[in-house]
Amino acid sequence: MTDAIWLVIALPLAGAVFLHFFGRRLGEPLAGIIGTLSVAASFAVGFAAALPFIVEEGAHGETVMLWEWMPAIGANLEIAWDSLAAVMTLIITGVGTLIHVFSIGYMHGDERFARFFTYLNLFIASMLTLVLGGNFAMVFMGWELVGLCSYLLISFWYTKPSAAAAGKKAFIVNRIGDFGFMIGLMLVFTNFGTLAFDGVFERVPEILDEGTATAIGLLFLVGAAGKSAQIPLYVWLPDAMEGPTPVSALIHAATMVTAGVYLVARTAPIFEAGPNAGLVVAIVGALTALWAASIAIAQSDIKKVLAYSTVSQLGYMFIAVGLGGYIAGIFHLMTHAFFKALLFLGSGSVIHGMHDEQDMNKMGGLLKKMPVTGITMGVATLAIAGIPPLAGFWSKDEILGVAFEYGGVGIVLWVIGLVTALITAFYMTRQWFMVFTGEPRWDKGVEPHESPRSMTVPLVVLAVLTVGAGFLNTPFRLTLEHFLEPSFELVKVAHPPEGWGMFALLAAISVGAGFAGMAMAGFVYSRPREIWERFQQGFGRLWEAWAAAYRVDDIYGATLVTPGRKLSERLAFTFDAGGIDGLVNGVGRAVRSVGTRTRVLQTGLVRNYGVGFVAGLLAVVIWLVVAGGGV
Amino acid sequence: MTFAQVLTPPSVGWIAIAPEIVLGVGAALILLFDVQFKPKKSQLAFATALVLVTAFVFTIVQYDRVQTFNSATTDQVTDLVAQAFPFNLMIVLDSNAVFGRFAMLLVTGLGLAAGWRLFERLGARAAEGLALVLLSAAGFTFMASSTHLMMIFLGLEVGSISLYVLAGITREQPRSEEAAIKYFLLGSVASAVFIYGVALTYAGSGSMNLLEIQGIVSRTVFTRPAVLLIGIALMVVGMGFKVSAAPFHSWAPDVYQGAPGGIVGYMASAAKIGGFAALIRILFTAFPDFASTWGPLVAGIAALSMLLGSTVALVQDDVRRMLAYSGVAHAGFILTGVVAGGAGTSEVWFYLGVYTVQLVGAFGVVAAVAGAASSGASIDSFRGLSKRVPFLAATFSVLLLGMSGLPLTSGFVAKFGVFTEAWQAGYEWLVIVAVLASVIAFFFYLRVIVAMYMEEPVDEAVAMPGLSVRTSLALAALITIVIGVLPGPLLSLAGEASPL
Amino acid sequence: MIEVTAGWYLSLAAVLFSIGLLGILVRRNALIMFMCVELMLNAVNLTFVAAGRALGNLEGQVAVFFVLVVAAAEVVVGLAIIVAIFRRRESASVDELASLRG
Amino acid sequence: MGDTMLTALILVPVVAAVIVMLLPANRKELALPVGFGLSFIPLAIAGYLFFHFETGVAGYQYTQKAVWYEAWGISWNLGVDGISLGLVALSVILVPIALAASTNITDRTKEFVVFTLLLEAGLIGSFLALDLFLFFVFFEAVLVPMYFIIGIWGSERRIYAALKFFIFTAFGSAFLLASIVALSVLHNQQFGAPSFDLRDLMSLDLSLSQSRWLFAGFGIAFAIKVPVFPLHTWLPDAHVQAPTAGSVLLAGVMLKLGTYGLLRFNLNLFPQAAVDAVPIIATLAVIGIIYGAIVAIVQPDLKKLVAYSSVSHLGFIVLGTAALTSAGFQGAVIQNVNHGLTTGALFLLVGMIYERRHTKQIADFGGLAKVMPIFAGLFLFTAFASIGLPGLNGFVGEFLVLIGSYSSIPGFAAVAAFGVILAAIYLLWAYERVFTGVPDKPENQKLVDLTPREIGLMVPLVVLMIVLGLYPKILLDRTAASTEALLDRVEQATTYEVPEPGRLADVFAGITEGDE
Repeated sequence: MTDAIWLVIALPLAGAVFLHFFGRRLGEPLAGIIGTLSVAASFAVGFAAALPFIVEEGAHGETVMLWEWMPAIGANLEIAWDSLAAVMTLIITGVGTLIHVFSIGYMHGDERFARFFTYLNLFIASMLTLVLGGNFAMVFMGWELVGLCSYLLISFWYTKPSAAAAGKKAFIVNRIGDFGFMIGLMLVFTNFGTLAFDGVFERVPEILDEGTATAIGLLFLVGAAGKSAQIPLYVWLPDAMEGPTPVSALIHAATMVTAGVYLVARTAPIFEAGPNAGLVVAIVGALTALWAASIAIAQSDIKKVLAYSTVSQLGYMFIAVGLGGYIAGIFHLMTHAFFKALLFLGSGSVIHGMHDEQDMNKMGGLLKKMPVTGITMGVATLAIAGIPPLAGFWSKDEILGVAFEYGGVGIVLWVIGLVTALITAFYMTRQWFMVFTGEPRWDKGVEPHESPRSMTVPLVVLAVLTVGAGFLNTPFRLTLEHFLEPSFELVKVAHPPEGWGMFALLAAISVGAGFAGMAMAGFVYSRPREIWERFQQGFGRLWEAWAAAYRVDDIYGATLVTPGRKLSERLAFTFDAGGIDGLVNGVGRAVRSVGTRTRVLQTGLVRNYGVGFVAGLLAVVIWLVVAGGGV
Repeated sequence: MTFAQVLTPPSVGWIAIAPEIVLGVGAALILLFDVQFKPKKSQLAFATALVLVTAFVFTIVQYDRVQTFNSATTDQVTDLVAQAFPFNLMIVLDSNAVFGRFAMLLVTGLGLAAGWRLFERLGARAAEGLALVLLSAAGFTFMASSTHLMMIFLGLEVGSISLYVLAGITREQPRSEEAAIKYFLLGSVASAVFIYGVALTYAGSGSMNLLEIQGIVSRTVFTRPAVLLIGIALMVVGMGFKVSAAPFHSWAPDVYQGAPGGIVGYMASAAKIGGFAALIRILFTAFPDFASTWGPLVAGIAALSMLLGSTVALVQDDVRRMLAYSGVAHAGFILTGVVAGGAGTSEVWFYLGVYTVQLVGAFGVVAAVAGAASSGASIDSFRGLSKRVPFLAATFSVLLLGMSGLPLTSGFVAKFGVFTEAWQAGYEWLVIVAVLASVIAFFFYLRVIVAMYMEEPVDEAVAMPGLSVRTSLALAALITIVIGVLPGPLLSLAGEASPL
Repeated sequence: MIEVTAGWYLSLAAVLFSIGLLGILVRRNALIMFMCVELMLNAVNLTFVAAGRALGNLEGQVAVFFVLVVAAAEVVVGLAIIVAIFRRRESASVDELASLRG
Repeated sequence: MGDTMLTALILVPVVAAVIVMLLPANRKELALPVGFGLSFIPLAIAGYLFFHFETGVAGYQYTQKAVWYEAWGISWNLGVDGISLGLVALSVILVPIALAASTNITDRTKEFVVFTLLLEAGLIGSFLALDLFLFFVFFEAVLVPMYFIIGIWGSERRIYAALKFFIFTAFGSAFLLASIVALSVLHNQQFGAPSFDLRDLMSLDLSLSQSRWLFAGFGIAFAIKVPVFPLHTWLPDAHVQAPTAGSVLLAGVMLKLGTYGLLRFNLNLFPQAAVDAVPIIATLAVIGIIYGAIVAIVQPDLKKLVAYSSVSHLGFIVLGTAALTSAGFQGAVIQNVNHGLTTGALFLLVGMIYERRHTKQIADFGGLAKVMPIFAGLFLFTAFASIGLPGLNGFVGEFLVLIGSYSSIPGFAAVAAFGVILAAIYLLWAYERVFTGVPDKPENQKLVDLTPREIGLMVPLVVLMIVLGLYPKILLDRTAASTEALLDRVEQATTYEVPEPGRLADVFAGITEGDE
């Protein structure tokens, strides 16, 4: 089956190409169905190919060469198929399939319906390229291609200037990250002489000294921070919500944004050689987690809340992989993919039902109108709040455990994690109550209604996963752990502290934090509006700061964008056009002026000519006589 | 000795000067013919052509002779010398002379054909004009084949005086008159300077025969060669004037602009050929031992000519004036080859050949556009020529690009040749100056092309010129390109043209 | 008394020549300028004969004849042109002939 | 057959030009189709060359040498190797497209076609010439047709632009000429006969100062052609004023004369000087990359924007040349082709919109994606190819250059990589302003989308962008041997040693296994 692994990428790609040329003619819903099927098929193939890893513990991966790309740098189109890749593949194609299905309903009536699925399929293919790539160059290819897809999908409704701008912003900010990533790759190449994984990872210990390893790790972090929206490059993600909600769910929650986490996990050996880099990763993650969570508190746009919560959850994953808890990180990546996708799709369903209303202040009391959405989102909320036995609890707890076990700085990170957990529980609960309970605050003419099957079914499925996925890797039975181990045999994977007592203690604390947050939010937001509005005013300036996301965008604008524009204008219009080109034309003018000056000598008067003639004559005579030693 | 013996003419190598004889006699006959029969213009043209062709045939015969000389074995040499240097070593029959004649006759033919409209306009004086052209041609080729300073002087004067007259031959044109008087006054001064130089050289070296001088110079060690050096200097100045090298160029723009359009091309070319022929004969044949002395001087003149010519040409609004200044620049380029000494002879001759052809052709176009009898040719009258008379625009472009030394034209090969020689001779700086000057030169050549192709036409109508003009222009352009693509034959022809 | 060597003649010739050249520069009348040219040519002749005498060969003396002839030819043409101009302008001043310049 | 093929490749366009010239004057509408049709012959020949080209062979292939003028040692001396092959292919591909894109040229169509074909001949000739004299002839001769193309069929300030283009380049060629003369003289002094054969001249023994001066002489000529900062200011003017076909060929092929010259002549003839000059070249290259990109950002004119982007992209090629590593060279060579395709396509697209709106000002557009979806799609695609999106051609070249140069000159490579961000900024911002939003301007609302002909023009380019992006092997296999040989040359002639990963044993391994 592994030989046919290329199908995993080929199928969605084929779907994309096919839909690109014939999608319009197929129209609704056929285009959507084809798109969905291609992804589903890819999932099937992936699953079949993953079986070996499942049946026999510790089965090793292998690399399948497709064709030569840039042999000079050991970068060919090849697929590295191991358990890690398998997990990622299944997450991507699995969640992807559900979101495709959801989109059939959600994008109903959009004039570019088929085009939407083209892009979605293209994205799946690109994302798979990223996670299946057998060398850095191919990973980078997927890395960039998902960026492209995200650009295309964010600005899918390009007639909306804000959407177009958001897409551009996302791509450019990502590029800034890629800049770091690229230099990291250069370092890898200069040290290893190749970019192929199997040429690099085994030889890390013998080749890389700690300094270089740290450097590479930090450069990769820059790239990861770009894709996974970490400080300071997270600013694009909230804007990315301009895209259709399924996009937010698939790309900006479940899959693409986790690429950074995947990268760190994939390049674990390098981070192991340069542990400080890992630590920085973890710290960045922790700060991001707290920072984004605090912003999420005060958002009133239903999707913005989820966006910042995504940023914050990615922070968690960074803590994990940074501290060496790769499996914990991947585990949270997976669970998060489920419940965050669920939340986004839910919000999509709400927005859909509310006629594209996104402001939570204009919602409320929707539970009766859209029960399925309400309940499933409730489940997801509990999960992200870390309430056992839901998936979120297990994965988040494992991460916190890893942090705690790390000790030293780890403890600090653990505390931050806890606080974040509390805040998370708070704002998610707040959101749920604001949306689904209390008295309706809808605009006139808004007729909320439950979404069609195609949308609710995925919700339910995801809800089930949200409930169940956690049991894939409980301290009682570490299925995922064993499944992934072969992919990490080169490194020492960090784990939560041993022993049930320790586990129980930590779990109790985190769950406590979770409940506390939920209780607070529930206490405030289950009551009439003016109450919680007064509560919010209680925070004063702080709340405003949160609501305004700390004005980071304005700061960037003032410190980077505007000066950059200025510089560019200076160079273009003053220096280039005026300075350099002026100089060039100046030379031309100079030559001309010499001509005009000289021509004055040509007076037209014979005797002046005579003078010139005689002068020249004397000069010649003197020169010759002197030069010839005549006197 | 008996009376009969006295009457028998001396046995000298008439063949060595046969073309000149033909030209001279031809000129006289044409005048006679004109007075006697009042022939039609076409008949005059035919007669002239006949003269030129005859001269050309004799030149070919000479070429054949020269081949035998060059391929002569040592034991034959002694009796061949008499043929090679007839008239008691005053005339030489060598490849230089032959090449010079070829070039001159070609230029004359092209020039007359291109400017034929002028002779139609001249009415009764047409024959005079033609005779003068033939005479001057004879004079200048005579310069090219003399090894005796006095002979060179004679040739120079025969040529120059005819040109003075030609410059003013259209009496009704005041500017043509001005050109004539300026040319005459300055020209005669230059001649005087030249002949004074001859006199001093004679005084300094004791001979006027270049070969003897060379012998003397190489034998004697001059303690104070001032007289001789001044002599050389004055001769260089005189020739520098003829070839319009700076700073002795001031007459050229006025004359080229004022003289009748139909003939100015010929005037310019002929003077250059004669001047350079004499110059390299004097410098290379008589004074190779002073090369280190006159080399830098010539280089200086060359550099000055190239820079001054190009820069001033840049700001001209009259195409003929522009061509005159570009002529100054070209004199500089050719002198770049002269500094290389004997080695550069062939390159210099090659350059002379291709450049004079381009020059004649270019002035032919100017004449066709701005009038063959008129003076001056404002650049505006060339606006949009490509739309009005594409043929003229095309040929002119080819010729101009040829002069600018663009590859695939003869001009490039010529420039390349002289540059290589100069570099070889160690005048790198001169070559740098030269290439930069030729960049400046692109400016004004392109300016004309811009006017012809890229600007809107002016409404003054330009007639499609007659057949003779068309052929000669086409021929000039064709030569420019063919020699540019296949320089081999002409290069090797010029290659033989190294002086003895 | 001093013996008059060829050097004296050459020097004299040089002086004459220079005077002629100077004349060209300072005079405006075409005729006079032309006469200056003649003067220069005569200086040349003097040089020739002196040199020829000193060198003891005839070339120099012969040369003089050629120069004379050429000078005569120049006179013919020169006068013709000058006369033509005089006819039109009622003056032989070359300063009025400056329409061609630049 | 083999040895006359290159000659044919050069002469066929000339003959074609003559044929077009001889077309009856009253049937000017014939000129374009005939010229277009004839331009497929060189394409076919080059295609044959390309696919029968022996991979893994370092030397020149299909060589032909005929004495031109013995005494000067000049000869009609042609040959193609991995470094020139791609460029030849590029030229023959772009010319038919450029012609087909010129249906809007109604004034003096015949002359236009003739000039274009002559230009093609000149370009191919300069890529194939192994005799410096011959090279210079072509190098200089291409100026004339391009000069006329810009000057006659250009827009408002065409004359200024044409003159500037010509004089600027001629200025550079002046030094090139002097240097070539010097080389032949040196050869004459050292071997008793002048020669312009590149391979002969490589055996000259030059003093360091000599080789430095000559390097500078060659360098300035090529630097102007590339163009390298600060000698670039002719480029924007030329591009903005030139007609579409002119811009396509100018950016697509002509600029490559510079980068090609650096690789072929400067490195081969003056290795030591080249090695010493690396810091200078690399600095200028990096400045070009960053500077060009920054200046491109705020250009109000689409064509000018693309022109400056060329300055930036060609900087990468120069950087790859200065890298003196396998990857760097390969990147430079392949980027030559890639840039030709992408930038050519961009100029075509700009030309198409210009034909419709008669403006190139970004401010005059907006929301075009709504009215011209296909156009928008193609533009975006090309833009991403030019930004260097992996999977498309632009990436392969730039990535190889960056990777390759990092191992020898890391600092420069790191800075250069920054240009990748800027590229995204200027192109995507331009795209945003031109295509997104709602088409509010009335004249934009009634724009018609691309015609089948116009789409047809783009298809080959788009296909090539994808193919070269995913399967650059077809090109890399053919270049690898030559670039390696060039590297050998530099290493043997100098004290320079290629840093460890910069020199790859498995390059040839890769090829040979590719041949099976």
